Amino acid sequence: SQPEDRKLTVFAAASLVDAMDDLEATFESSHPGVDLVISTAGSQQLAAQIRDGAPADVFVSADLRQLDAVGDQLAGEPRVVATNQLVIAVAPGNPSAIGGLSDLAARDLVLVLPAPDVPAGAYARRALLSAGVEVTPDDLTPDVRGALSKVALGEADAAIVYRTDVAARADEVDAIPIDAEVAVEYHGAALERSPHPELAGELLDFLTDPETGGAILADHGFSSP
Amino acid sequence: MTLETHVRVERPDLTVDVALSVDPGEVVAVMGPNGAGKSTLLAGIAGVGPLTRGFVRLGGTSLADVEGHTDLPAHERKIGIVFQQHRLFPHLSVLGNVAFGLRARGVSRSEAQVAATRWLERVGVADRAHVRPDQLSGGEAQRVALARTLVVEPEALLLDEPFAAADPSARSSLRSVLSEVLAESPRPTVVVTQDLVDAASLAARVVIVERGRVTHDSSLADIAMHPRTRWAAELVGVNLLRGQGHADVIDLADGGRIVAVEAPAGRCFVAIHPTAVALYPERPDGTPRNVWPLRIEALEPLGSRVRVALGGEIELVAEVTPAAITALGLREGRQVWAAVKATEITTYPA
Amino acid sequence: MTLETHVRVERPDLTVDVALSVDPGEVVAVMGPNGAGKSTLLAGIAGVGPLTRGFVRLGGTSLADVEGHTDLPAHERKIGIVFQQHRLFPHLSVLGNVAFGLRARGVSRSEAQVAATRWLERVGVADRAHVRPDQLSGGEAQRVALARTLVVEPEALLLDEPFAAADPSARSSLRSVLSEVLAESPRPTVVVTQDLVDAASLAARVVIVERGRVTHDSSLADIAMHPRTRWAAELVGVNLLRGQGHADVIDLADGGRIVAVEAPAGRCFVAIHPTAVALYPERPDGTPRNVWPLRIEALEPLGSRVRVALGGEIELVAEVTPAAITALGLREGRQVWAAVKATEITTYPA
Amino acid sequence: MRSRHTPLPVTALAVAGVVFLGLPLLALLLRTPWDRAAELLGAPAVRDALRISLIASILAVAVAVLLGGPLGYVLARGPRRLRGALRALVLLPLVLPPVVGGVALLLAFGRRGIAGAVIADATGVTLPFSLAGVVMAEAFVALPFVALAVEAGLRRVDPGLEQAAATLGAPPWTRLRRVTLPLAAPALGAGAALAWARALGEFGATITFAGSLPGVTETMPVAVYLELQGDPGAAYVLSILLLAVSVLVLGVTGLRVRAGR
Amino acid sequence: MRSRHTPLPVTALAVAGVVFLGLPLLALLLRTPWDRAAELLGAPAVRDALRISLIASILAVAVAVLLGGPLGYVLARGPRRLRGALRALVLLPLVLPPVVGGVALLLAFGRRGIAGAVIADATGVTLPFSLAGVVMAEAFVALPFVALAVEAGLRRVDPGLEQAAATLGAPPWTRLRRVTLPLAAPALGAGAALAWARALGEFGATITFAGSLPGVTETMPVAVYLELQGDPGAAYVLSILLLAVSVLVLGVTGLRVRAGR
Ligand SMILES: Nc1ncnc2c1ncn2[C@@H]1O[C@H](COP(=O)(O)OP(=O)(O)OP(=O)(O)O)[C@@H](O)[C@H]1O
Ligand SMILES: Nc1ncnc2c1ncn2[C@@H]1O[C@H](COP(=O)(O)OP(=O)(O)OP(=O)(O)O)[C@@H](O)[C@H]1O
Ligand SMILES: [Mg+2]
Ligand SMILES: [Mg+2]
Repeated sequence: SQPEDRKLTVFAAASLVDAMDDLEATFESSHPGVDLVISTAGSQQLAAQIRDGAPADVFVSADLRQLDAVGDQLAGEPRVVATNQLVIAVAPGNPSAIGGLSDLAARDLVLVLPAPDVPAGAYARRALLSAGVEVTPDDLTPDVRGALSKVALGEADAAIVYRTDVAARADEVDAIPIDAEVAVEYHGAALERSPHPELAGELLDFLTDPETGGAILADHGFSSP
Repeated sequence: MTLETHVRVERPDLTVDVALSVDPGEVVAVMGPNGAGKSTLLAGIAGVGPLTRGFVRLGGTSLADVEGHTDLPAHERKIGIVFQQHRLFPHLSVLGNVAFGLRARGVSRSEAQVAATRWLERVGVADRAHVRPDQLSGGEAQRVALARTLVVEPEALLLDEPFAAADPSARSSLRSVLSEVLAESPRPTVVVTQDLVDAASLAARVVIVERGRVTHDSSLADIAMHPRTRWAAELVGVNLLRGQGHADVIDLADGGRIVAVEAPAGRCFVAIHPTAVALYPERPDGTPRNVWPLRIEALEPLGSRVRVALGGEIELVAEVTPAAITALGLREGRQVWAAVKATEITTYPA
Repeated sequence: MTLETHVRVERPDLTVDVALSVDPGEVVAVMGPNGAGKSTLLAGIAGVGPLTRGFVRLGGTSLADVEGHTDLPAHERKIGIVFQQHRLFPHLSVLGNVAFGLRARGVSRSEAQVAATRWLERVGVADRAHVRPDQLSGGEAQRVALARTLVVEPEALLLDEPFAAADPSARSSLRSVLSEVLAESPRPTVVVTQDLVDAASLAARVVIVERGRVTHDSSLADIAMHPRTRWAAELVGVNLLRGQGHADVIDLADGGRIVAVEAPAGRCFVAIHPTAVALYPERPDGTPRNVWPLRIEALEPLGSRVRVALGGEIELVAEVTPAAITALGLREGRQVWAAVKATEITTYPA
Repeated sequence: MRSRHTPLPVTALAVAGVVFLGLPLLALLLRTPWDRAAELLGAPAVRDALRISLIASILAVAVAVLLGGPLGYVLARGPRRLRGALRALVLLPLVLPPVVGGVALLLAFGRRGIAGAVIADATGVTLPFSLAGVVMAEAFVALPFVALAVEAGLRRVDPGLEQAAATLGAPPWTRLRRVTLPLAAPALGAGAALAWARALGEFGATITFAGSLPGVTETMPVAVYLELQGDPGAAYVLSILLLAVSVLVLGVTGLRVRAGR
Repeated sequence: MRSRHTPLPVTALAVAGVVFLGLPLLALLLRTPWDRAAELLGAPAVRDALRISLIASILAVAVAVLLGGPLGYVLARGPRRLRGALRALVLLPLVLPPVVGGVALLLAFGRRGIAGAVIADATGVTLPFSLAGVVMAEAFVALPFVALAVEAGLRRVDPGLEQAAATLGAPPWTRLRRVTLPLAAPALGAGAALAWARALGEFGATITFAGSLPGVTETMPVAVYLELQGDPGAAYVLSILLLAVSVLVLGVTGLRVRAGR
């Protein structure tokens, strides 16, 4: 096949879905003849698919564990392509007047956290621990967006989620920044099976370039590494 | 409690239109060809079939009246019906089937079972009380259906060929049971039957329905004397001919003529009882004024007699003794002379 | 093709054990009380019911043999059966029902429909060809079931009360159809029936099954002369008594004695034809040696005669003319004298 | 029953079906770390999840039968012109992705939902984050199975038998209880079994509407999902436990149902 | 049909059922951004997802009927001693959390699965991440509905009618096609409808086994899931589209099935 007709399949963690749409357009316009196909799902599901030979060229995971799970199929070391921040999501206008993690300990507050088994949950727990706050969550959602959705629908008063999640639904929730510094990192790597290793590399460069991909990620609330 | 009803059901192929009034304790036998509308009539009365027009009144109370927009549901009509296809509940035991109506009325389980058992005994299937209906023979199922309806003591009874599957001996004992029941508590009763003996022994009045209309409504004896349709004549085993009367002679519609003692002027029926048809190997010389050479089409035993179907110039059925069959050497296909005395011929206007 | 079979079915309440051999073209009528095992017998032969022991052979080929471990499935037996409950396919039209067997044999749709229509005409329900079975009357359904079985021209025919729902007129024309069919292609045929006229007109041989066993297997005339069970005697309308014979006197089991011309020594049957029972308002003086004062229990018309059930010292049925009823003023409950001549009494060993 | 041979194509396809379902089960069993099974199953968290799953799914089936049964009746017997709309409504939980179903439940019965707000104001009770919420979410997804099974079952009941019951004096309600429902029992049983299995395996609507707090609202499927993130072997063990429990329960009740007929 | 009044308790409970299902639908409709509906539904990605969903679910039902129907037959009529194991197998996809189902499918039919590896070596064909994979995943979850419905349907068929067919010379296969299946049709139809709806709404097993490649394996529920992350309004629109399509399809086929009876 001609070099113009190259197809590059990116397996990306679900939380990247909106950013990926924009990244796709920009990358394709700067790489004529390249068709970027974005497949998004939970990092664990993507890892399982890759283990089973899914036709992926690049894997961007929210969870380093899942990258490790397919470590033998990666071409080169994983790179940090973006970082994210934990925030407290509250209803617009912050009616419960939450100022930080310490306010989450209030008894009558309906608090939702991501389950500790998923990366966001692990990060949240670490943040609470380092802030020395003890909370009694009303729900531990198996996925971050579920936690956010409960705040957006008014069911919960507060949830710890990624900043990028809040950015996507800015009209429904407000974000209260968390002081505790916890590094939430998205790692990306090319896969050995990729027929276009150099193009995969170009994409990873693109993602980490603060001028191009990085700028788009920043638009969606991510930070550059 | 009199049952008064007029059932009119309009179907694409058939309109059933029957008016009937049955006194308490009276039994009316409804007979008629297959597909005449007998079951349709009963369903209309009981409230489980369509009613295009008409009414049902029981003891003066209106149960249904299409014009008056009354239409009591079946469970409030207190009319018992034994369906032609039994319709036993397949998920209940025989006992459960018979106890069903009482249980539905709130009678306690044990009381209902006692009553049900008594009725099963009366109809002679008490030994099958604990099996499911699909393990019953045809005749047993029919008896259970009868018991199931009788046990609730309905205010009127509709029975659709209730003895059709009963063996001859059971048939006569079931007839007795029914007569007893009706004697115990008189109620209007309609029995559809294809059996002349049933009709004769149960009902003083026979209604014959043909193509949805009543063609006869009188005693069986009267119908036997003056049948007005081919089907009725065949039923009572009488030869029915149709013709044009002048003084004592009738010109038959199918050709041929008959001499009677007297005949109505104009279109009339001629009824000849099979026992009045005498058979001779040779042309008889005596008094009979009606003599035809005919061919024996079929021989059929009936009780202690034999029916001989004759064909040729006219169609006749004769009834003779088995002895005569042997003596005259009668057999199918043989040519014989049939003679009927003028005095034995009944004529009446059509 | 002869049908030879021995069907033994063991059920908790009843063991059916019947051996039967039917010649090609022969019609055997099977009669018997409800629940005697008639339908069970037919199902065993056709391969749609249990067979504890026994065999079925048709034209020398073994279709089933419990001991020999043969058990041809029903669809390979080529035995046609008309079920007592019709069993029409509810999802097919009447035409579809009748065409079913031919279609299953690979006959083209149009050919099958032509043949089916011809058979529907023969049994007289061609006008209902396009309705579903649930829109048929009882008699119509039965005729469709008959047509459905006949159309496939099975090598043996089993008919389970095939005319039970037919009206009297239809009944005799269906009998003719059946006779024609059997004349066209002779095959062993078994007809279960509760109707003496059916049995007499269709079958030269009658097998009576009671409680699973054959009690009679001969001509109807013979059974009428020498019934051996109460049920058979009632069927043929003969008075059957049981007793102990000494020269010309029989001591009845139920008390009383009867004088005949001669009697077998020891346990014997006494058969008295109802026409041989003469009734008198007063004690007759003439020759009859057997005279009893009895009570009239019931009166039942039968054809051109009337049956009079008598009770008292012994139980008897008499058959008299309607004229005699009027002349003697006979009615239920009246006391009469019944007399039977010794020469009219048949006796035979039990 | 004689003359009931299974036709050959049926047998062949059934074998293919067994392979299709059996291979994944076999693969799962082969991958299951049996040596850790005892330890995993003994964990209090697992026992909690199993208990919540069983209680909630049984209550959910009860609700589904209570509300879905009558809906099935109306679908089969009710006014013809209502049927279209009713059928659409009944299909809703079936085709709606479960998470969306959960969102819809929150919009209706949540603290701020159109009915939930009224209830909360009046009684102070909120359904989410409680066992009642789990039951509600599971009943929501299970209801269609009951309704559609009841509809199919009722369509097969011979109206002649109901008429016979009516002529014996049985009013509609008695007829329903003593004739119609018993005759529709096999279909009803199948529907309830499907509904129960579906409720037991429910995941998306439950986590969205009721949450998944261990010991309160966390059901087995949620536990399995979470284990899958880090410890797939444990997830397999729990899955097989779920399967075993459901086979056991359905086997026992199925036997009871069949014996009672 | 006369004397078919709906008993009062049935009506009351049916109304409660309508409220239970109707309020969430109503709430969802109220929250749906109708002004954006046209734009969203016009998007090529949505049309792709809808097309894939329809094609895959229809093929999946075909597979489920083909394999599940015979399994249902064997459950109802087959050797008694096989039934327990068979029933457990049939319940598997129903109670297994769908994601685990997807994993099990990968373990069996994936490139390195116990059967998949053999197939891949022999033919070079791999099932996951293709439309065939979607069909397989959906067929896997839909199969129990068909099998259990067929079982219930067959149990209600009067064996007397099958016997009658046999005496008319119909061999088992003809009997099955011309008598048994038509008589079981209502149950079968209900089963196929449930199976189709389930296949259409399938998510967990599909995304795990077949992936979510836009234009290839991304089905509507997957699209809804992904939209739910950032744009719930869009997810509601897509959900309602899914509901509308399924009501339409089931309405049309349902009418056909009923008219044909
Ligand atoms: N549900 C129905 N829909 C349409 N036509 C019907 C229906 N039921 C019966 N019929 C037709 O109406 C006519 C009358 O049927 P009905 O059952 O009343 O006859 P019947 O007099 O009882 O006959 P039989 O002596 O055979 O029982 C028949 O021609 C029958 O085919
Ligand atoms: N499937 C069955 N299981 C158990 N018992 C049965 C079954 N079918 C019939 N029976 C019983 O076996 C006996 C014989 O039944 P069968 O149907 O052969 O009688 P039949 O002679 O045909 O009677 P009928 O004249 O009433 O039709 C009956 O007592 C019946 O109750
Ligand atoms: Mg009738
Ligand atoms: Mg019988």
